[in-house]
Amino acid sequence: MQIPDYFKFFNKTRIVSGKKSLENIPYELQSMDAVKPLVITDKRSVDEGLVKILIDAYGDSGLVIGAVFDGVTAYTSAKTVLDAARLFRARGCDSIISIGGESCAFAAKALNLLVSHKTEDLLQFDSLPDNMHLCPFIVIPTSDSSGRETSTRSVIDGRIYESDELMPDIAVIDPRMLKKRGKAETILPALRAMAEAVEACTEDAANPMNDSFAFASIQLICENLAAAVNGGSVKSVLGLANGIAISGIVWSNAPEGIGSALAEELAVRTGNSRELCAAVLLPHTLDYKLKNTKKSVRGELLLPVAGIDRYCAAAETERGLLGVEAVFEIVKGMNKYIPVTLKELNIPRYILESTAEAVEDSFAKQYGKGGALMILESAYNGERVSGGKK
Amino acid sequence: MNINKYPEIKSGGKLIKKIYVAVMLWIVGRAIQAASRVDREVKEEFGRLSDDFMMHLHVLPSGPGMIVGKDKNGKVKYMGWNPKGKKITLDMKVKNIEGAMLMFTFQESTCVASANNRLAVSGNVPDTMAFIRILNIVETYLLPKIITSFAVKRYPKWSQMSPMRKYAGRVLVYVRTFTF
Amino acid sequence: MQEITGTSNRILEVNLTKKSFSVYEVPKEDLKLYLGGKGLALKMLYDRMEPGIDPLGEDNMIAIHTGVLLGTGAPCSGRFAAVTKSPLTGIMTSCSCGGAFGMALKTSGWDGLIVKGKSNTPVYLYVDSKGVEFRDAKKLWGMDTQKTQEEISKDSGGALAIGPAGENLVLYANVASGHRFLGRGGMGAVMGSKNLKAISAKGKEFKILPVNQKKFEKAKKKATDYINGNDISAGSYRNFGTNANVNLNNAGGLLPVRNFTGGTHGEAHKISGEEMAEKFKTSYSTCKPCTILCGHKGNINGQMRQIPEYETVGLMGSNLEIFDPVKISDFNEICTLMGMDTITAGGTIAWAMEATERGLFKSDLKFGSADGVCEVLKDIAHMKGIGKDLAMGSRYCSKKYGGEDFAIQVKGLEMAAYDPRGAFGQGLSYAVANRGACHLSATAFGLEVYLGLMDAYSYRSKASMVKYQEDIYSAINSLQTCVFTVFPYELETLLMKYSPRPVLKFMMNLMAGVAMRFVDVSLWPELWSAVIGNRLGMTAFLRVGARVQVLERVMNCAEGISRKDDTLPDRLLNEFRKCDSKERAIPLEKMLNRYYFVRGFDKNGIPKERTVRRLKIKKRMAV
Amino acid sequence: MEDIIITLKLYSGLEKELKIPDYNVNSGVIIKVNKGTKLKNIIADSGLQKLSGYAFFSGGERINLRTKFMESAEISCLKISGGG
Repeated sequence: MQIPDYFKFFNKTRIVSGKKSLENIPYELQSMDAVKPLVITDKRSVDEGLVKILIDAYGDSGLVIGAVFDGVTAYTSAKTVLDAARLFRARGCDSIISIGGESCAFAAKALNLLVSHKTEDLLQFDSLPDNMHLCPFIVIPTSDSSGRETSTRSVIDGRIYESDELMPDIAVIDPRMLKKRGKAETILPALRAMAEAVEACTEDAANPMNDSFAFASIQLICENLAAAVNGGSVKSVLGLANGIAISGIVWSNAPEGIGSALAEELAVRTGNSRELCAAVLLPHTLDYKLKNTKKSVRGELLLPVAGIDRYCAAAETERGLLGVEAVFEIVKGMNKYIPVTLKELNIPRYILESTAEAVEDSFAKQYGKGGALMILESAYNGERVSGGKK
Repeated sequence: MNINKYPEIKSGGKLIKKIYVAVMLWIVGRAIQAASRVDREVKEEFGRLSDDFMMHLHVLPSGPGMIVGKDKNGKVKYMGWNPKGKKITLDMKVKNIEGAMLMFTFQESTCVASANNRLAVSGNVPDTMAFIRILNIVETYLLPKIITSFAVKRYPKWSQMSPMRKYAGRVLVYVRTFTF
Repeated sequence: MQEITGTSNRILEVNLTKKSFSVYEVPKEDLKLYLGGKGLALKMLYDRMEPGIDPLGEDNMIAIHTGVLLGTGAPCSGRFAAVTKSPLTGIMTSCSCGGAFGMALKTSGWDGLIVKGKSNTPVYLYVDSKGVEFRDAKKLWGMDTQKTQEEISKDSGGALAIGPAGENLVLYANVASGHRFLGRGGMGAVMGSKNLKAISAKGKEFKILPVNQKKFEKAKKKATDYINGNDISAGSYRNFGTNANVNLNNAGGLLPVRNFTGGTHGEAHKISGEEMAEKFKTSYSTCKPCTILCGHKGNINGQMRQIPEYETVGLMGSNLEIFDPVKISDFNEICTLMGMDTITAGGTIAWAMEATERGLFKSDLKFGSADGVCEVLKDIAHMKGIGKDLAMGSRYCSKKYGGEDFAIQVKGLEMAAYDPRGAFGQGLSYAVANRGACHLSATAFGLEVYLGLMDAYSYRSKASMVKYQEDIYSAINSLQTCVFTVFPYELETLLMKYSPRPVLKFMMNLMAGVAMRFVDVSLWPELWSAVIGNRLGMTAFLRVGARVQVLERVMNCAEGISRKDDTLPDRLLNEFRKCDSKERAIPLEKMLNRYYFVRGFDKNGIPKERTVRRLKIKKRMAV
Repeated sequence: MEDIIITLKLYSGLEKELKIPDYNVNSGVIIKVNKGTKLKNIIADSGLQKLSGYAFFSGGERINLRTKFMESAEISCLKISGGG
């Protein structure tokens, strides 16, 4: 285990996963002395009947659901949060439940900020103090969620609000909420979560606590991904959902890596989804780190990705390389369902150059001058990063 | 955005499930009282418990419940469902009606249920352990083998419970449970 | 005065880096398949340009093609087409313009012009029958579009010029020819990036004669009668110009008000064509030659100015809640002199006003108040202060400052002045238009709301209607004639004029694809084949439109466009106009699936191999 | 049958064509008709026969000559145009 000379790790979310876990929500809310939650969700979750399942699970609890606000859209804007806040006050709610993907969780976190501070202006929260008394907040991940629900960050109108308090109190993962999705829609959130977990544990400043969460997340995803995509058995889908939820916690405790910065910038410039960019760039970022950075890639990565037998069979020095190859195998293995090279996405060259330029300066020390561009170029045609030590 | 487009939602009731659990609790309660007279092992278990032992197993928030405890002269009695006027020493709460349903349709044994934090118990641990042993024995009496093997961690082998004792006990318990 | 019968098919290829030019002879095959104008210009770029090049880089090219009808005197044929890769949207943009440059270039003996490379010093081109002269433009650099044209048109019949906005690479700078423009997509910035200030052509050296004079005269007479007989072209346009749409859109709930939140406004009649005609005593000021006469000029504050077109009035007037025609005309003048597209400028300023209102963006712009807008427009043109960001368009600003849900643009191009929530077919047309949110790709609102032949709030058979209109508009832009001829040439034909309205409505609502095949569009190909000589039937004419549309889509897909880009901004999908009490949402996904099927694209919006082959679009030649 | 108020707003230079004395743009022509009459009859009653070739809008939607009016409404009559 790698121990940096200073690290901090914080996780506020209690994960309740498994059969009939939704039924615990009334009890859990009452133990946090809250009786009237506001449900924040989007149209897709309502149409799929997820809200109906929650209402059934609420049966006989004697409690009341303040309201179901389904106005959240893919791009969360301050207006939606203000509407939800007005509804929250009108109904006299005291806690928040978010059902759905990333945008619902972001809206719910921002709502929590607004109602706990009794204000209408979201922009005053640029720097968040740590001892805010926020309302109890429960997240219910669905198959659209890609990990950011259980993180400390909320993005409203493109502005980032980050504080440890924003983490949900409880993440309830119930198989009934994980509806079947198309193959690509199942793969992409999982690969993005894995990208964040892999990046967190291959950072120089990776700490043992975050590593254990990261390895758990990677292992859950790698083992269950193939099964979830083909068969979609309940156990594998549940395992995948847990892996994705944990990756949110890992992502909050790790510094931003070059992979996720490049993916973010590329998604903004080309309009592709963040999950797709992160998935395509993951193996190439690792490959570059293996060959061109001093610390290279640590051997322990091979264990969660490829399993115990391949880990033991590999020689000590080979493990870093084999770990990267295993990640290549997993991501490139999905080329039947999702595009795995930037060439397939037809991304023009000048956009690659301007993306690399935008990300370069903040990572130059660690990855060298042309690092970002080399990663993008090798991701363009899908081969391994050329040059550097083998 | 008008407010009344998002109405308040009252939580519906689950009446049938509540009735089913109430009936099951009533049967088990009286069966415990019957078994304490019929079965030697149950009598010993209750003997070890304190004199003012009073156990209340009920479903939150306002679901059905049962109370079993020792009355003044130490006899184990089923004391209905209303906890008023009784000093409860062991309070076992099932968190929600669905959890109770899982337990009483025997999809989850008592031990698995408590492991899946379906139960919230307040009272000392030895009493709880004793009560669970009693419950297992009573279930062995009440139900045929196939069902009970779900409900109990390990079905007692013939050596622990001779066939004669089991079948005789079963008849006696049924008789006592359903005769007032 | 020499003569050209039909077309000369000679294209000038100008290389600014080497300051050289060569002549390219258009092969007969391409002329038959792409007719000319937008179609041929697009094909020439398809053969020469690699995908993935930087729009503001040296490898980007501008292809101008005058089209076959220009110079023959056919009605409304005074227009030419230009195509380039847009810096604003990163995909192909094709514009058409009615300025004098087209006539000058055609009568100098050239059918078109391709500009590539980049000159290291400011330069302008002078074209005559012999070829191209590269003249120094250092003293022209910094002049506005009108002054530049005065300066260089002493010895030329017509010129193209960019203003300061083009020089400073404002992403939506346009190119002026007289007071008409190659408006959208930032063609001015592409010329600016090449240090090309202007192109002027001597003109009046050749006379263009159609091959079959008799057939041409007959077709021309028929066309003129149709135009003068139709009450849209002869009534609304001739009297009130394009601003005749203001009251119509206001009544139909299509008018953009306060950054597309409302569909109507009580004071909208103040900026309508009728009131402006009275107030400013307008007279004609149009492309030459034109029979419809939709352009007007008027006396505004003692100055003879071009009356702003409907798009400017919609986007810089009602969309900013400004209902004073004089103020709108001031904005229009600044955009004309600086050389900027008024639609994108209006859309971006509307975004800035709302973002300021919500605290996401720092500026003193406010809805309803015109002060500050003129200064901001000038700052944009000179990249000063907040103008530096606003010059990149509302997509870039919303990604940088937040507020992507109310940046009303598709694929980076700001939306024109029709609110798609009042005409669902128009929503689909905006989503799939090759250029971005452009209303001239298919005017679905014309059929749905103006003529009322289709139910505006249903998705049924809208996909085939949009496909048909896209084909016909692309075909018309490849003859190169004015798209306003659609109404006279189609509605005045016997079948459409005398068939009872309920039958038309029934056919259009249930089976638009089939119904539209009966529309008689023979007049355009008649004019074209009269000039060229070889036959062009109606179906072949429509096939050219389909070929041009699919070719443009193929080139866009090579830049990364797919289904993820064929969408509408969040506001138009999830919020409702204030005037729409029934809160009806646009069923975009349903219409999109149907459109891809009808167009022959796959589920992800990429043209299928079979479609491309059947339309005879060859694989890209090795460049 | 109770009466309802119909406000007819004329655009596209219509008021000049129909020679309506001192037509006020904001208030339009006010007519009282009984409930449930069709647009066709409203126009006939108010003496504006020549309106057949025009487009009629009410409440942001296009209406045709057979539309019935149940409550007071404002109708805009305009010549159609072609976009631009």
